[in-house]
Amino acid sequence: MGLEYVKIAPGFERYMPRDYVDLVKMGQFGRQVDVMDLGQFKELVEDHPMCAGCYMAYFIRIFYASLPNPEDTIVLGTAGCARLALSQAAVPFIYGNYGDTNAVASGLKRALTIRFPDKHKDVVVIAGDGGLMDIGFGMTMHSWFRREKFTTIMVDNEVYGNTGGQESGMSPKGVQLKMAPKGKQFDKINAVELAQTAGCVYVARISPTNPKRIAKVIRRAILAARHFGPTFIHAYTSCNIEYSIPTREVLADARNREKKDFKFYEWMTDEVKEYFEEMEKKEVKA
Amino acid sequence: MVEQKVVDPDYLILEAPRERKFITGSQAFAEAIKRANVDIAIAYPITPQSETMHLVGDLWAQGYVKDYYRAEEEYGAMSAIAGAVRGGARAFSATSGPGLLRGLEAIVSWPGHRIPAVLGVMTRVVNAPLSIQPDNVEIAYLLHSGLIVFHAENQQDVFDFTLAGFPISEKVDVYLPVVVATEGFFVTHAKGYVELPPEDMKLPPRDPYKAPVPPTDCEIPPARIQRDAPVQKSNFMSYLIHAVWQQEVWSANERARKWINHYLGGLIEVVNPKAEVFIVASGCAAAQGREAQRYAEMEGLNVGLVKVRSIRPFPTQELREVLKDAKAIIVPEHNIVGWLCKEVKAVIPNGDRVVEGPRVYGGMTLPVELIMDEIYKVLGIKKEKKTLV
Amino acid sequence: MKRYNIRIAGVGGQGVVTSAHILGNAMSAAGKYATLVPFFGSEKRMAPVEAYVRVSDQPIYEVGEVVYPNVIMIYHPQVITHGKSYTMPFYTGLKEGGMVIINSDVDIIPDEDRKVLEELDARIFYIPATQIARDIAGTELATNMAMIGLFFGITKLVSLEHIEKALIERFLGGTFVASGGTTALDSAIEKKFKKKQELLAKNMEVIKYTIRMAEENAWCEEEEEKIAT
Amino acid sequence: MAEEKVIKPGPAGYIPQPASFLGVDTPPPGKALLYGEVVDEEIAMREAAKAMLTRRNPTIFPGPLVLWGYNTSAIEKAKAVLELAMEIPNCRIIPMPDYRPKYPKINPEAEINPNHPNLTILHNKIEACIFVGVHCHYANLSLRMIRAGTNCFTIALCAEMGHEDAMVSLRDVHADDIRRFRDVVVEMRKELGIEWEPKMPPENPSLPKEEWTNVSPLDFGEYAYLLLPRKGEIVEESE
Amino acid sequence: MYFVAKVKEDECAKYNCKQCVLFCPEPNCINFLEKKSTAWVWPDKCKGCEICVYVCSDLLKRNCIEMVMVQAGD
Repeated sequence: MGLEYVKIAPGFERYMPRDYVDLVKMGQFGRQVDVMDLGQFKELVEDHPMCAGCYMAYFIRIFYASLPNPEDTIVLGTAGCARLALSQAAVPFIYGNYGDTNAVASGLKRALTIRFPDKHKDVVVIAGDGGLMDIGFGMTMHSWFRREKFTTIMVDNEVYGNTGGQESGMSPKGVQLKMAPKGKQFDKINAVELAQTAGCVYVARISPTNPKRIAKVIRRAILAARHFGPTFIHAYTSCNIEYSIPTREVLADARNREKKDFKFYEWMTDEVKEYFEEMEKKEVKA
Repeated sequence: MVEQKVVDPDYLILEAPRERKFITGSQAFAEAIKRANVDIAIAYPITPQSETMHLVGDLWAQGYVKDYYRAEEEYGAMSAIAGAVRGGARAFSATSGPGLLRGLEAIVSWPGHRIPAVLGVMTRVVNAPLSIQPDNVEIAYLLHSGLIVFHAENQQDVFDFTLAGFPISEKVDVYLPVVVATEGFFVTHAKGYVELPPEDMKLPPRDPYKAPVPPTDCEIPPARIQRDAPVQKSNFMSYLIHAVWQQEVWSANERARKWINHYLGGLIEVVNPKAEVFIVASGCAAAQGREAQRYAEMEGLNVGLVKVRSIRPFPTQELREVLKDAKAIIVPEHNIVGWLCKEVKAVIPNGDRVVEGPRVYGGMTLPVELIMDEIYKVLGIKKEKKTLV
Repeated sequence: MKRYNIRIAGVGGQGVVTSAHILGNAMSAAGKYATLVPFFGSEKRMAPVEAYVRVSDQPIYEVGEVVYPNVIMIYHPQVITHGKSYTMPFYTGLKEGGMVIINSDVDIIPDEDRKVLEELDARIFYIPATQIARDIAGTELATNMAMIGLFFGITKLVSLEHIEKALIERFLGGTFVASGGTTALDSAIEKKFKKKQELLAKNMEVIKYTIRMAEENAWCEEEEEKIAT
Repeated sequence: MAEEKVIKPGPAGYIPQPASFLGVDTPPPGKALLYGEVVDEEIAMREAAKAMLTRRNPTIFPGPLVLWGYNTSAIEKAKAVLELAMEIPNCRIIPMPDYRPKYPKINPEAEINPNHPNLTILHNKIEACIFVGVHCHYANLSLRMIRAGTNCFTIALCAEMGHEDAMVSLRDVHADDIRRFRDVVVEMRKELGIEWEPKMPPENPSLPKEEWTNVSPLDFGEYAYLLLPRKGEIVEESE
Repeated sequence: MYFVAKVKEDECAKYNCKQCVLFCPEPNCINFLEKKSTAWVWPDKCKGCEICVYVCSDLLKRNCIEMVMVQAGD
């Protein structure tokens, strides 16, 4: 069905609130938008309560503009900042218990595969470093070991932002945060390497400095998950509050980190590489 | 795999011819799942539940269940059940004791998320020191989150409650998870007679669109679905939202009564309704109570039994009605806290009539003789016993 | 019919749990009622093991271990002599007028205990079950069969064909095969099956022998109506 | 019927007991609920029609299952809802397009939201309303909050088993049943002697007044640019 | 009383660059008008983070966006 459920019933166009009418008439549904055309179409995500200048909010904005099929996509989130924006988008969103995303996504994806064997229903997890690498670590890993066909995106702000700035497993060593009064005692977890080892077929690490590249990575991660297996994106999405970054410098910080420990990194299995090469050839022809 | 045809739930559960088999409680769970048209079952090992989920795994291998896997642990298993059910599938899992508590955060969030699933709980001790014996204290943890909780006395109950659990949980006005609890080992590993409907019949598949909340499958509006809203009083939320949400869960629990009456013949079962002394019990304690009632009858004593099938919703009115003239109410239990006794006392106006116990725990057997002793006591009968303890 | 609440005590490796299943299955085959409960431990060789069976021609509701038995079957003399039992002493909970069947060719009950048993009006049967098993089946593994045979010989609860049906169900039935099977699989099963059939025949021999033993000794119980408490 | 109505218009208080705790259950097939009592559909429909015709600011709250044309039965139902709205004098349609808690706050003239339905009711002084096409869970949440804090007479046209917390609840309602209810409204209107020429309710006030349908989707930026007030710009007609 | 971004449209129209639109964290906040080749800000949606100013002034040295004070209800 997909598109049908985002069509306004005949006669009701004049009774719908403005933003819904805009969404249907000028949104992403049913057509492929280019992320570079942002600002010229109605975005899927609406006003949300995330902080001013939050680059997690920025990443999520680009994420929604990059979806290959928003009308057949389901997003899962968990407790934390990201859900504040995820819950305000015109894409079904599941918000369960803290850290359960990859287990819920496993069940969901399997259910959808049973029910719609001939359709692509994209399942995407967007959760923070705490949800995926601390409390939900086992479930994250096992969804990869089991080769569940969905995408996991870690929006890594290196801190528990939503609960007031506590140390997470992804905080860099030495950083002084709440619950780490003497500075963090151990290294940042190497999530990308874990994902590769655990069986992801496509893995990327990215700092949000280039919307075109973010969009490409997201599309690839979703398409690879459709056909081959689990995919993982590790995105740096700074917390300007807890790390005291002036909002004006948030992008500068992202660029700076990209030069250091968040260098763009993309890895995929040969099978996936072949698939994308095929696809790109076809696109060029078309 | 036997070719199965879909039949009406009422026919399968209430009318279809039945054949008697001598099977274990675990097999009874599996026989129910075989006829329940389950899409996905998710398992994690724990004694004494494992055997049930082995058998359900075999059902998957044979094609009766469409998907099955061994999860990473119970929290993951129960979360995945929530995911599968949101996606529109019919799901089953089972667990025991410590595993139940590990999965509890996920399980107690099912009612609020409106997840209609069936969960088998084979009780065992949950407190330290570790043990695997049947003690049903863990049911107490399930009573206050909106789940529908049935307590099966024997293998027949296990089969009936589990099979009926699916249509009850999926009724639009209910849409809550159903827990079918029973004592581990005493029921799961013991054999009993079970009347089974034919295996070439199954329930209709789940219709996720006949629901009080939309399934998350991108086939039905709204696109901006917020089934799991983090609703709390805030600047863009009513202070009442969380309160009415909780009310809705418990209202749904109330609405389940009529369906339990329909499919299970009532929230309680009464033996000898005109009795002077009643044994009120659930699960295996009801089996012991049934035996005690029979012994008492043979001895010419006027003793009755009330078996509580459904702990949630609780048969408040039913108990008040049956027990209104009872001289004494004996509540035998397989746990130390006496959760059923507390429930009974809460609905019986004069709490003095309620005898707390006998109780056994830590995996001990509850001998019928112990209940008989209480019966003699409340009737003022003195017995000389030659039995040795 | 009388209700028999049976406690079987033996040691790991004697087939205590197996015989409980066969007792139950035989009753079921005869259209009567039985429930059985093994003691839930990890049974290791020569460690104490218990199993409990309730049999009757009336429905049985009770579950759990038999705390107050009217039949106690001792599969191994060490249960008494070494105290290898979870319920000590071995006659704990025995009801008045019950019976004790002991696998031993000599009297092993201490005088003090005998007095208690006499007070309880208990019938005591000795049977060299292991010896019988070895003589007839060629393996002491059939000890449990000798014990079951004697019990059914005394009680006359079921007929031989019911016992045979129970043995078949226990040893040959209920194997799960995932998907049809290939020829190779079939022949493997066949081989296994043949061996099992031989085992079955030998077990039946042992059972027949001990049933006869009960008859010859006039141990058989009279059928009587008795309140089963 | 008991003298005291079990489920009557509120405000019922700070946190009233839900109807099901008071012993009200969903009606059996073929029946309806009126003030928490099981009655014939006809009786319930007449009472509902009377409320919509006589109470202040009657409003229909269509939910996602009516607003979105995802299948033929939804489209048919939507049509029937509009036909019904036309027959109720001065009726308004305020939609509930989805269930998310909406940030930062809804426009109470433009929509209703299950997380704070009372805002819409109170702002527009709605004293009679119809819920239709809302998933039961969210309808129940809304109906309870409305009964708690407002004096609105609630009517639920439910496609499933009905709602105990509405003053009138019909069950198994589909397009034809809505039309049946419309006929009852018309009949009742005549009985009450109310003159009314059927006409469409006014459109959603949040929509721009301009004719926007001929704007190309690709022109969204341009279109919004023309319509949105910018800093320093004076807008004559505001919402 | 708070700051929001405001595009100097005449300045902006010289470049046709759109970079501020692409780096704003808020959806539908800075939009682009192709006809005039200029970005423009929807003030209701602007949270005043100044990332667009950083992009335009610090990175691109174009200085087409300034922060302006608005009154609540403006």
